[in-house]
Amino acid sequence: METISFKLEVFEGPLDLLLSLISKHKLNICDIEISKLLEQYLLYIDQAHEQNLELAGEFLEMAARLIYIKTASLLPQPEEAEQLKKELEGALIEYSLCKIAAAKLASAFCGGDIFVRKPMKIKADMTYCLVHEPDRLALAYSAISQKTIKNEVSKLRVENKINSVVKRRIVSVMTKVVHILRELYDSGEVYMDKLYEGVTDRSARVATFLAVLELTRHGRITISEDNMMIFFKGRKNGVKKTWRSKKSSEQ
Amino acid sequence: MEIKEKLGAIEAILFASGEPIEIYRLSEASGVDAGTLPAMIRLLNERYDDYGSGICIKKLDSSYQMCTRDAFAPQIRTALETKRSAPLSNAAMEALTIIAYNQPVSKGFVENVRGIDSSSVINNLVEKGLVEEAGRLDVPGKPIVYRTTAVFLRSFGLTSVADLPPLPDQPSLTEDVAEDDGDISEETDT
Amino acid sequence: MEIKEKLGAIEAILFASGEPIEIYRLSEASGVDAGTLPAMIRLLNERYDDYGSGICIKKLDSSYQMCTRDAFAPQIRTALETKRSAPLSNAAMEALTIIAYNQPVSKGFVENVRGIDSSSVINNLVEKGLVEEAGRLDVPGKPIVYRTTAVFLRSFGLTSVADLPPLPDQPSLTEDVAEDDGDISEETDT
Repeated sequence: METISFKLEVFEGPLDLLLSLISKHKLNICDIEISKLLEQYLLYIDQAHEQNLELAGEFLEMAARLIYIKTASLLPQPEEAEQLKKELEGALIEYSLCKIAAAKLASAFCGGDIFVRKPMKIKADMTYCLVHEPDRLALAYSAISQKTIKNEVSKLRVENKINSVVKRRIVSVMTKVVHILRELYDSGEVYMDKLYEGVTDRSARVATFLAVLELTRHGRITISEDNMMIFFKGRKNGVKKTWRSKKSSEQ
Repeated sequence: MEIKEKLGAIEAILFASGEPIEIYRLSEASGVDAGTLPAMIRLLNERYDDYGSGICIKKLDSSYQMCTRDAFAPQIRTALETKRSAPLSNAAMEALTIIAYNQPVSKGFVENVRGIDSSSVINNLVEKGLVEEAGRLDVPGKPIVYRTTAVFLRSFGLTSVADLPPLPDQPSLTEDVAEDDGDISEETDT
Repeated sequence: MEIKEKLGAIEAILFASGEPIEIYRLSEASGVDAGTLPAMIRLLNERYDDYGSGICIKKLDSSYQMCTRDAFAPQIRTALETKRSAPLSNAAMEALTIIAYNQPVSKGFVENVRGIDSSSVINNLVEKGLVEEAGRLDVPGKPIVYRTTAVFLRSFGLTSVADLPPLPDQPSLTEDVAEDDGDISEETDT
């Protein structure tokens, strides 16, 4: 067997990777073959793992999203899958336009060639001289949204706790998540024991365990009552909801 | 004589202020009314052109700034012993483009389009002075929104964001024109 | 042509360097030999004189520096001082209120509440005389803390910080955010 060694390309994000796969495999961006895209996408993630490339969580989220679209398309009523596919295509088209515009703008960059001066140091009175109603202060203060501030802080705290657990082997955990999803992808269920089969490395076992926890936490899988089996959960609200709620948080 | 003195004052003010100075401030300080100012600046720039001067005056939005001509960049770099600054990364260019074309926008908007966390990229753009805060959105969470700055305009040879090159109207990967369906516009609308 | 370009380079270098620049360095960077340099500078200064330009080149010891002409000092001062009357930006207003209601506080506190780097905003408030340093916190890093000033009170028509308008919802950020501890009570939320 010949071994092909090549350097894996690094992408700006999952959308960047998808665009590259779409162009490499000559897929139609306006009507993507999800199966093919998913296959190639998971292949990349596998290779990234083999080369110890650290991928951001968003890559995994996208893998889950693709798997979900694929699964939903197998249902008797594939309307939801169609809808999700359209959303993904929309996002891809938009991102590809952004990349074109960014490249065009970048070619106009001349910032490094134009020099300016620092302001001359002159003794001048810079004291503020406008007068405002004191209520402006209270208004400005409440505009910062203390509720958000607090939610953000508490969220941050929880995330830090999770990160401190997961961080050490973050690549492993993510890859294990993909492995589990792939196992589930074919049959929809898998024995817990099978996930640990042949896994002797302690950190790999820990990673598998954490991956199961992560997937459960996100409602992507369910575990049987006797903790023997894992089921792929047909989430009506999973990926789709996260995506939508993300979008609706804008304007 | 009158004009000569006013031109001198404009030059001195632009030189001293270093940063871009708003037209109304320049007008107030130089005693040249805002309507006449553009013509005066044109006179100065013509003179600099005639002489092949090392400096010029750029209009950035509603401000003017005196800067060096890019042709002399190598000599300046030698004198200041600075290296050519690294060009912006792809990630930074993407985020900057999204902000430039949709401003003001929140970090969440940028992340939606890019599909990946963009906090550090945006912080970096703020640090470089290419984008700045522009208030907060009045939606839950009151996210900060960002807009581009005069540094951005100067760095990309623009006088205002209205001069940005038109957006491409179709993706590069396929000949097919992007379908204009609801899902897409939901994301692209600002 | 040759000379024109060299004059341009000298101008650009002097403009960009800001500070006085040693003759040998100016010569090296502009490609004009040190012996010819004084003649070139004279040429430039004559040109500036002819035009009544706002700038000129001064010799200091073995250096040259580009400066404004003294005659325009009043206009320059006016230009810089017009900045005083520019209204506070949203970002500045936010930072100011956070300091006002929680003083004395460190920059870190302000950044925690705002969720964004606030160094330049705070520096700006100090420059405007609205806030001032009030010692250092006795914690690792000994951060500087800030408090509001008499200028602040005057600008907002207050006689003392005790007269600050009450906040719509009362939770003190000091407890919930800055120290980042304990449970967050939902009842106090808006």
